[in-house]
Amino acid sequence: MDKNQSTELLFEMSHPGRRAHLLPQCDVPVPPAAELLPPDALADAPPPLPGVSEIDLIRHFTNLSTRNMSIDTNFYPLGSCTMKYNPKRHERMAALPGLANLHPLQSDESCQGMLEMLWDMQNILAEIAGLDAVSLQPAAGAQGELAALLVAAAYFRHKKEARTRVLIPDSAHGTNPASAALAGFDTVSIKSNARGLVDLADLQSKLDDRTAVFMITNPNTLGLFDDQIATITGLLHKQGALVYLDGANMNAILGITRPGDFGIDMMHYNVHKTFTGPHGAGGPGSGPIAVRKPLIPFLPAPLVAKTENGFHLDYDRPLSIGRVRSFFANVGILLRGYCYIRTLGPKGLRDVSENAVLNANYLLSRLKAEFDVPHGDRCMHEFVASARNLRKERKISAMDIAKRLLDFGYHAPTVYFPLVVPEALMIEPTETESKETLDAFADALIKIKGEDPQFLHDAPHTLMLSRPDEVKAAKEPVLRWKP
Amino acid sequence: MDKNQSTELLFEMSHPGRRAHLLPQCDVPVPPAAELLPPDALADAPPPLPGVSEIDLIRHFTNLSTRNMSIDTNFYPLGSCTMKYNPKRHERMAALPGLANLHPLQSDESCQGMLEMLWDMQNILAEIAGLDAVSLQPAAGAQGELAALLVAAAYFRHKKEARTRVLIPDSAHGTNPASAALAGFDTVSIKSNARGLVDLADLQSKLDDRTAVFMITNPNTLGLFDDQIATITGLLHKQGALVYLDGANMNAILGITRPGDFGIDMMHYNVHKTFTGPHGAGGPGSGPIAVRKPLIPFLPAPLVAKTENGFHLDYDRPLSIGRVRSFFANVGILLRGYCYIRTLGPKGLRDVSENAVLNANYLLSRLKAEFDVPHGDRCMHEFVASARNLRKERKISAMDIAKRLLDFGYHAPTVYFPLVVPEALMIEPTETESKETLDAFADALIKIKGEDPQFLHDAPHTLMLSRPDEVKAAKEPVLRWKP
Amino acid sequence: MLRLIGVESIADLFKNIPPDLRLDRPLAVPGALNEIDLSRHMVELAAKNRSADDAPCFLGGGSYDHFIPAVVDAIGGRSEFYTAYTPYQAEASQGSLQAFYEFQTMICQLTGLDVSNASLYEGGSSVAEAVLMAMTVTGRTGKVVIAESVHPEYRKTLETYLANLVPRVETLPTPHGFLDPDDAKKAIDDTTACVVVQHPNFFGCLEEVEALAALAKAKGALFVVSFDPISVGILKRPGQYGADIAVAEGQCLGNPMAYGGPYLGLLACREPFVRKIPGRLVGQTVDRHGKRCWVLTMQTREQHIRREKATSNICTNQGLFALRAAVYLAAVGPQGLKETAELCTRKAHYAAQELTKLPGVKLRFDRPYFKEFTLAMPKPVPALLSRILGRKFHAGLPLGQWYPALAACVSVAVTEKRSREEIDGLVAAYEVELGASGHRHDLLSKPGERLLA
Amino acid sequence: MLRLIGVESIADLFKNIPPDLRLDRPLAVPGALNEIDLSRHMVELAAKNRSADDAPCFLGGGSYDHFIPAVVDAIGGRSEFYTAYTPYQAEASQGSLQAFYEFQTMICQLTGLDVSNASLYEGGSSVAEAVLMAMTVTGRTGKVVIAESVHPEYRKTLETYLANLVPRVETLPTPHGFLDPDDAKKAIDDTTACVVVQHPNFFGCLEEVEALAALAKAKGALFVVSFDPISVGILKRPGQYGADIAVAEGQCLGNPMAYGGPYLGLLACREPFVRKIPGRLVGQTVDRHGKRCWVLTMQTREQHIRREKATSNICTNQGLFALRAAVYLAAVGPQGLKETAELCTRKAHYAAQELTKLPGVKLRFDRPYFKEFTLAMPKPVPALLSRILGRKFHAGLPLGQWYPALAACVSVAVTEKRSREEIDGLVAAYEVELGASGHRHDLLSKPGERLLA
Ligand SMILES: Cc1ncc(COP(=O)(O)O)c(C=O)c1O
Ligand SMILES: Cc1ncc(COP(=O)(O)O)c(C=O)c1O
Repeated sequence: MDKNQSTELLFEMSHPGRRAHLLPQCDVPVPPAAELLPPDALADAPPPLPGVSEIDLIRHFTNLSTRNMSIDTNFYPLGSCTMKYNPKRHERMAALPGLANLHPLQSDESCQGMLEMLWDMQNILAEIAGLDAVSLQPAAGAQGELAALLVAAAYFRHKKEARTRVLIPDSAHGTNPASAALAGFDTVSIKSNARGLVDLADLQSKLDDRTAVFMITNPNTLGLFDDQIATITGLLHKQGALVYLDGANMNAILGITRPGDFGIDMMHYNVHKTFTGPHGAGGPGSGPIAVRKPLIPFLPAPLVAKTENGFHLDYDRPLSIGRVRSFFANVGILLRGYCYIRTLGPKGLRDVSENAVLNANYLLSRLKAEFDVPHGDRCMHEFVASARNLRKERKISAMDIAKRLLDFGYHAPTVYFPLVVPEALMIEPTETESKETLDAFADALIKIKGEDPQFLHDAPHTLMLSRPDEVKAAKEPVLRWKP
Repeated sequence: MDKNQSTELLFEMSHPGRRAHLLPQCDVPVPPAAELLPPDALADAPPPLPGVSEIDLIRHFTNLSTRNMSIDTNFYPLGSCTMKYNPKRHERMAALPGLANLHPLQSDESCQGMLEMLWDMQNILAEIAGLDAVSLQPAAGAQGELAALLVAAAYFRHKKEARTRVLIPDSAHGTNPASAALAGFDTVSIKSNARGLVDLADLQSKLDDRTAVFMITNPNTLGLFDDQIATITGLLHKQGALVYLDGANMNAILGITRPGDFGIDMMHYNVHKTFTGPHGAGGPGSGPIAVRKPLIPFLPAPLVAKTENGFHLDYDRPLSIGRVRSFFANVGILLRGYCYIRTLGPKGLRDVSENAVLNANYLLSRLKAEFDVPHGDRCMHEFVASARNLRKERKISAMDIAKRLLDFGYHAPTVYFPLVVPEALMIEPTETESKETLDAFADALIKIKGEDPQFLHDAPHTLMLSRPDEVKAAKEPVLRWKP
Repeated sequence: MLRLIGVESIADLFKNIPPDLRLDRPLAVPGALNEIDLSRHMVELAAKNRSADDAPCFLGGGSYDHFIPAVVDAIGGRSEFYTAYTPYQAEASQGSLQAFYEFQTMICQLTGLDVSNASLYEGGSSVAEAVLMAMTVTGRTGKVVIAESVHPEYRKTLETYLANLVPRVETLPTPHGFLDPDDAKKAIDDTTACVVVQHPNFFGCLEEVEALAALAKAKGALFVVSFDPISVGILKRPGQYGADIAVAEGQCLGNPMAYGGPYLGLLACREPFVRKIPGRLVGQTVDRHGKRCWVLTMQTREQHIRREKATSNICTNQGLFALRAAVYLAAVGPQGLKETAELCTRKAHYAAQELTKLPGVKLRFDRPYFKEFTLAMPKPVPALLSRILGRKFHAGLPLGQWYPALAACVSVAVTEKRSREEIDGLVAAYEVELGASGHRHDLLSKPGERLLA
Repeated sequence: MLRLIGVESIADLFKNIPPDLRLDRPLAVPGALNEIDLSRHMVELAAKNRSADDAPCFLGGGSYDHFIPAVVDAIGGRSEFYTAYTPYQAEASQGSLQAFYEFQTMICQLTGLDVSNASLYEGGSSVAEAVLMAMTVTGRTGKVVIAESVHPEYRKTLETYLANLVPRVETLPTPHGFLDPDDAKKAIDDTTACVVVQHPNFFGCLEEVEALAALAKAKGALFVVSFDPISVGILKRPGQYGADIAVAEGQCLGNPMAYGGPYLGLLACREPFVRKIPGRLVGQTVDRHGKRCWVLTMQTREQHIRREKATSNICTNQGLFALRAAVYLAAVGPQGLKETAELCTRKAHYAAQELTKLPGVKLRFDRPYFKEFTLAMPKPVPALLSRILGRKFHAGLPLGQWYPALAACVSVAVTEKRSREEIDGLVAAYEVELGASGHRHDLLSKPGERLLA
């Protein structure tokens, strides 16, 4: 009902003196701040923020919100992102003052309930991983990767082994090489084979005693479980290297197989994916890491520990890498993950993965006759279709299809990732969608495939805008409003 | 972003067995209910409610919500309804468990804070009215009218006066005559004069010792303050009758003039209008009544009373009319009204009315050259324009204009009310709107006036539907979904 | 702005108000509070109350501490719903209209009746509206027969509504906790517009609804039932046992207790009475393109058209709470409603079973009951309850305020939200405060002490 | 569904997972809880904490109990925002994109710098990202100079991030509560990538930012400042005193303390460094009809394009909290931010003034301070604070955990939310627990006692 669809900015509607929030009068008998602080530290005037009334503020942002697609309004099959439904009860629990209004540095004695929850979460995530200990600290998956790689570096340094390389499949997410570089490693790319899995020959050819870590995503970004995993981890371990799991795809294997059981030494979780932290239009996330016993001493500090006196934050970790952020963790997201796991229990967690895989396979089956799916006709929780033939034959690109889907009220799949599939359309339906939704989505895709190419190039047709000029945005960057 | 705009009903998406809420297992050692209750009282099966999953439930209602206009998304100048902004802090306060989770029959000792707030509210509303006591009980304006008229009836019965008639101006809201009839009175309509005010001659001709109450709306539904009010109340009082104020328009006179001071004996408030109870797509409201001293014994019970032992509910009111509903009142709305009044204070309340009247007059001034405004070129908080000339000259009706406004992202004004103005467009901007909003709205109205009549008959053009067939709806009523 | 208007000052805009009628001082209301201070003030007020979160609530009598699923708050908190007005402009209100249509349908499903309106204020005035409707439908103005086991405040409301109208209200005593059909039979006559009962009734007991329906029908009176929407998860629906009009308090359907309101009045009836129904009705139709949509309909019944001849004076109703109820009902579904009713029944029976093991504590009525029951106590009731409150239990309602004959009685309600631990705690608190020596003391916190300081 | 897929059972879908790698038992995690029991469990956990609602919070150190206006929660609670992903598809994400563009603009306004990204994780890693950026911008890998008065956890984070990279972190002592420019001058050399200070610093004290900026500039090093977003309501903005990169913890801008996260990292810099900035950037452009709109831009800096050569590894950032900060800043506006800063300053100074009247309590540093200050205590600190917590005050942070030399010191923070009454209560609690005889005891509740039982 946002019929204006005006793109007026807060700054353009600002009027000096308008405001949406009033503050109390000063109730303490001390002089004004100008007399308490040195004049040269003071600004002449406060920052030139916009001035808007409360109604205009609310209307502005409420109307903006309706210009988003979101899980709560649309099917959102964004591959690799696990856009499952985020239960409302989690939001209610996270807002409890006894959880939301805790200071991060308050004494352990005054937050035993919080520490209990976090301690449980450490243990639960270790159990699901099949690994020995968990640090909840990292703020997102990428920071989990960094933290774990720093742990690996510290581990090898402690063992006095000079290992400088991290091997990464070419199908991996961009954060993997970026994190490896940040952790001070050289990255080496490993090819995918025809099945979309790790090319063992390539791996073996690049594996040597300089190898610190092999980072694998399993199921991988093509939605395939790499059945060579035992061989792979065996190879790495024989070389004295560690195997890291990018856990972004844990949604496919909860309670079915555990990374620790298939040879993984360290991994991160994306709690905001697998365990329903709402994605918040780009975060917050939470990226705990789980590791095998020998790596525990190097984990970031603090961990939550339990003694007969209750729970406490354990900072006494002399070999720890330190910390990758201030304060304990993205507790608000962990809390939602905790609620989720507690709601599901052992069977429920397994059901999640079974249904995620079922849904993905169902959609794949509905589409595979119509679309090119390079890597087989079975998948785990997601699959990657390709528009390469459509592109060749009818000049229809993955982007065209993605944009046109918006007209049908569906968010687009992930496109052009993984890089190993040309014109990739990476589709992850998640377990929370119904068969009817999947069918309607498949119908839409099939219909789109038959549409006029020019019509598709111009899509979307029914949204408030169509095909923003991204080149212009990047070449002549306008990154802020100016008066 | 609700691109589907599907009108699928919950029932149509229902699947047996799907559900959005799980309940605990029974944790008490007693047999199943079927063994505890007589078989003939039990149903074979529960009601055939729809079965939907949580994600589908949330998506359904979230998408539905975006098909409404609302204060938070649109300017909503619905005359007589006082669609002002509802501050978000009120929602937060109303949700405090210590206020929201109180049982209505819990002991007075266990809800002293609540009683204190309600006691304050009684006093504050009495002060704003310039009257002596307040009952917070009525659930909305109409119920306030009924309660007050029952008070009047009891009062006259007590005085052993047989008064059977209630006089009501023809410009009055429909609830006035409906409430009078329900209270057992005969209603007599009083004409409006050329100025849109009470026709004194007509009033005098109908006023006699059968008159119990004269119900006046002041400012009236034309947005005019009846400057004859002292004369009117004098006339009524001389006849021994009471004067009732329909307080729907209190937003115009807060702290400027008080009903009690201009001769009113009893009145209702619409807390959901004047004091920002969110309208909830049709309620809840709250319609407290204020009365003069002689009427106090007859007020509904209980009232909140204060003694040195604290606050209590006073049921000991032998002459009371009884009650018009169960439990104390629509406390949740009163609470928001209380927050509002406490936020504003004496000056702020007066500012509300000044700005409401300023905004209405500004809009009137912007429009009066373009639209026919039968009753003068000044108004209080609202004014009534008429499309009668447009209708005559170009066959453009008030409804056409109303519908076309929706295309501009504005909710329509109230149309075809008050009945005394043909093709009425009743416009109430409220004090919370900015000059820019008023200007843009005026521009839209002026633009619409010049548009092609057929185009207007077909409006709206950009919403998900246009001109529902109301005749069909009433003639062949379909009031529920059926399998 | 003033310039365009053509006045010098805002005061000029008020010149129509005679100067001697103007207020020449500021209103005597408290000074303005900013948001921080307002929040502090409200938190302080809230802290002076003992809510159901502070002390498990076993109070009933028409308002119940049922669980509210988070989805209900999530949807009820969508501001497009809660800051809209009554859906007068259908094109700009399809969200509310469709939701109310779904609400109406679910209320029909719940009652087993044909038509539901889009809400009334609450349970008490809904009884009055139903009676007024029965009078119009039957054309009878002799009397209205109502059981004393109907909620006392609903009866009081009915009496107040009818105070200046013709029919007499005849209240039939229910000394055994329910309306004896034989007593009803004597009372119902050819001038009786309707017979009103509550089922389960104010004492939690079941009424002889089928027999009463037959008696009403036999005399051409309508049978009006005030029912508990949760109860029909397991109990027969009003339409199944012959109710002509069913009304209810809908608070239990996802709405907070909120010290008594806003709540939600439900009213459903048989098809032939549809044009006499009070309140808003949403109907399905098509727009000019033939697209299915919804509108407010049959408005000629209503006050804004029919004025003094309207079926009711109601205007603002309880839209937001009807929406919440719709979300609640769709969230629990048939199975969830059944389980909720089942849990209430069993937990109530467990509580009654345990409480009546205490010396001197007896079930007052020998009748089947649903989620609340009436106990006779061996000690003065108000003081007893107040002491148990000190142990952090809202332990029951003292019935003497409404029924002098039941001055020694307490009504106890148990919802699905109460755990066995809480029930056992309640029993222990009664035990201690009744001075019975028992083994349950260790379940208790000391009076006045928080579980967690 | 299985039929269409062409398998017999769900198990068949997992046949790619070698059987010996499968888990042959249920996960050892607690059993499933329904919503009622989950709610009870979480409420019980919450009750085992003493939150800032239970005891006025005078803790600071990078997380503050500032007031969160209700409008922030209202907008942050719009599920179209919080259940959307990163705005990859611009057409379906204009809500977030425009909001982030507004956020970026307001962060520029707040910092007085040219460019802001769309958020980083939190304050600590933002310092690290700024340093990494400074290294790229300057091409220097010799060392990074940082003041010891920077938040100890931010310094630890920086050290962790740089552990395997070339530059050395040189930490300059701040024995007098601030970085002496003379000391800085000695440390900064031609290999120094940047100088990092916090202003106001971890002790609440102001740094000599202008002098330090000049010193950095003189050596071609960048000047990186971690600032307090509230403080710039009255203090000069980083751009005004010569910062090249400003970072901050944005929790104070409308986000709950939440035991440490999620929070919000802010990062703004001067125009020439824009292509080295880490994280998301939203830029304005036009669509194919020429309509103004917004997109994620300059993505070639980012990991998903540039992989190991990206400016940062960040992917998921803190979108929802950037939105909340934008709403907060727009709600308070320039005047509100100024008043907030003013109130913090005055209340902190009042608290310091009153606390230092207690025998043996002294301000540890003779430096101007903003909203927190460091006190030297005459009694062992941790035990003292624990006893005052018993009187329901989060009374301050013990500094010994980070600065052994300050083992006798407490850091006290005061926000605009703290009333004079609360401050006086805190002073009284200190007075009693320090064993000083005074007149303030009547302001206190007894230890362990609730203000309202
Ligand atoms: C496969 C994969 N790995 C890593 C990440 C990075 O996780 P985060 O965004 O939480 O930093 C993502 C998320 O986008 C991903 O899909
Ligand atoms: C003038 C007038 N009087 C009375 C009423 C009835 O008030 P309520 O809707 O609260 O019952 C209204 C509201 O529509 C009104 O505008």
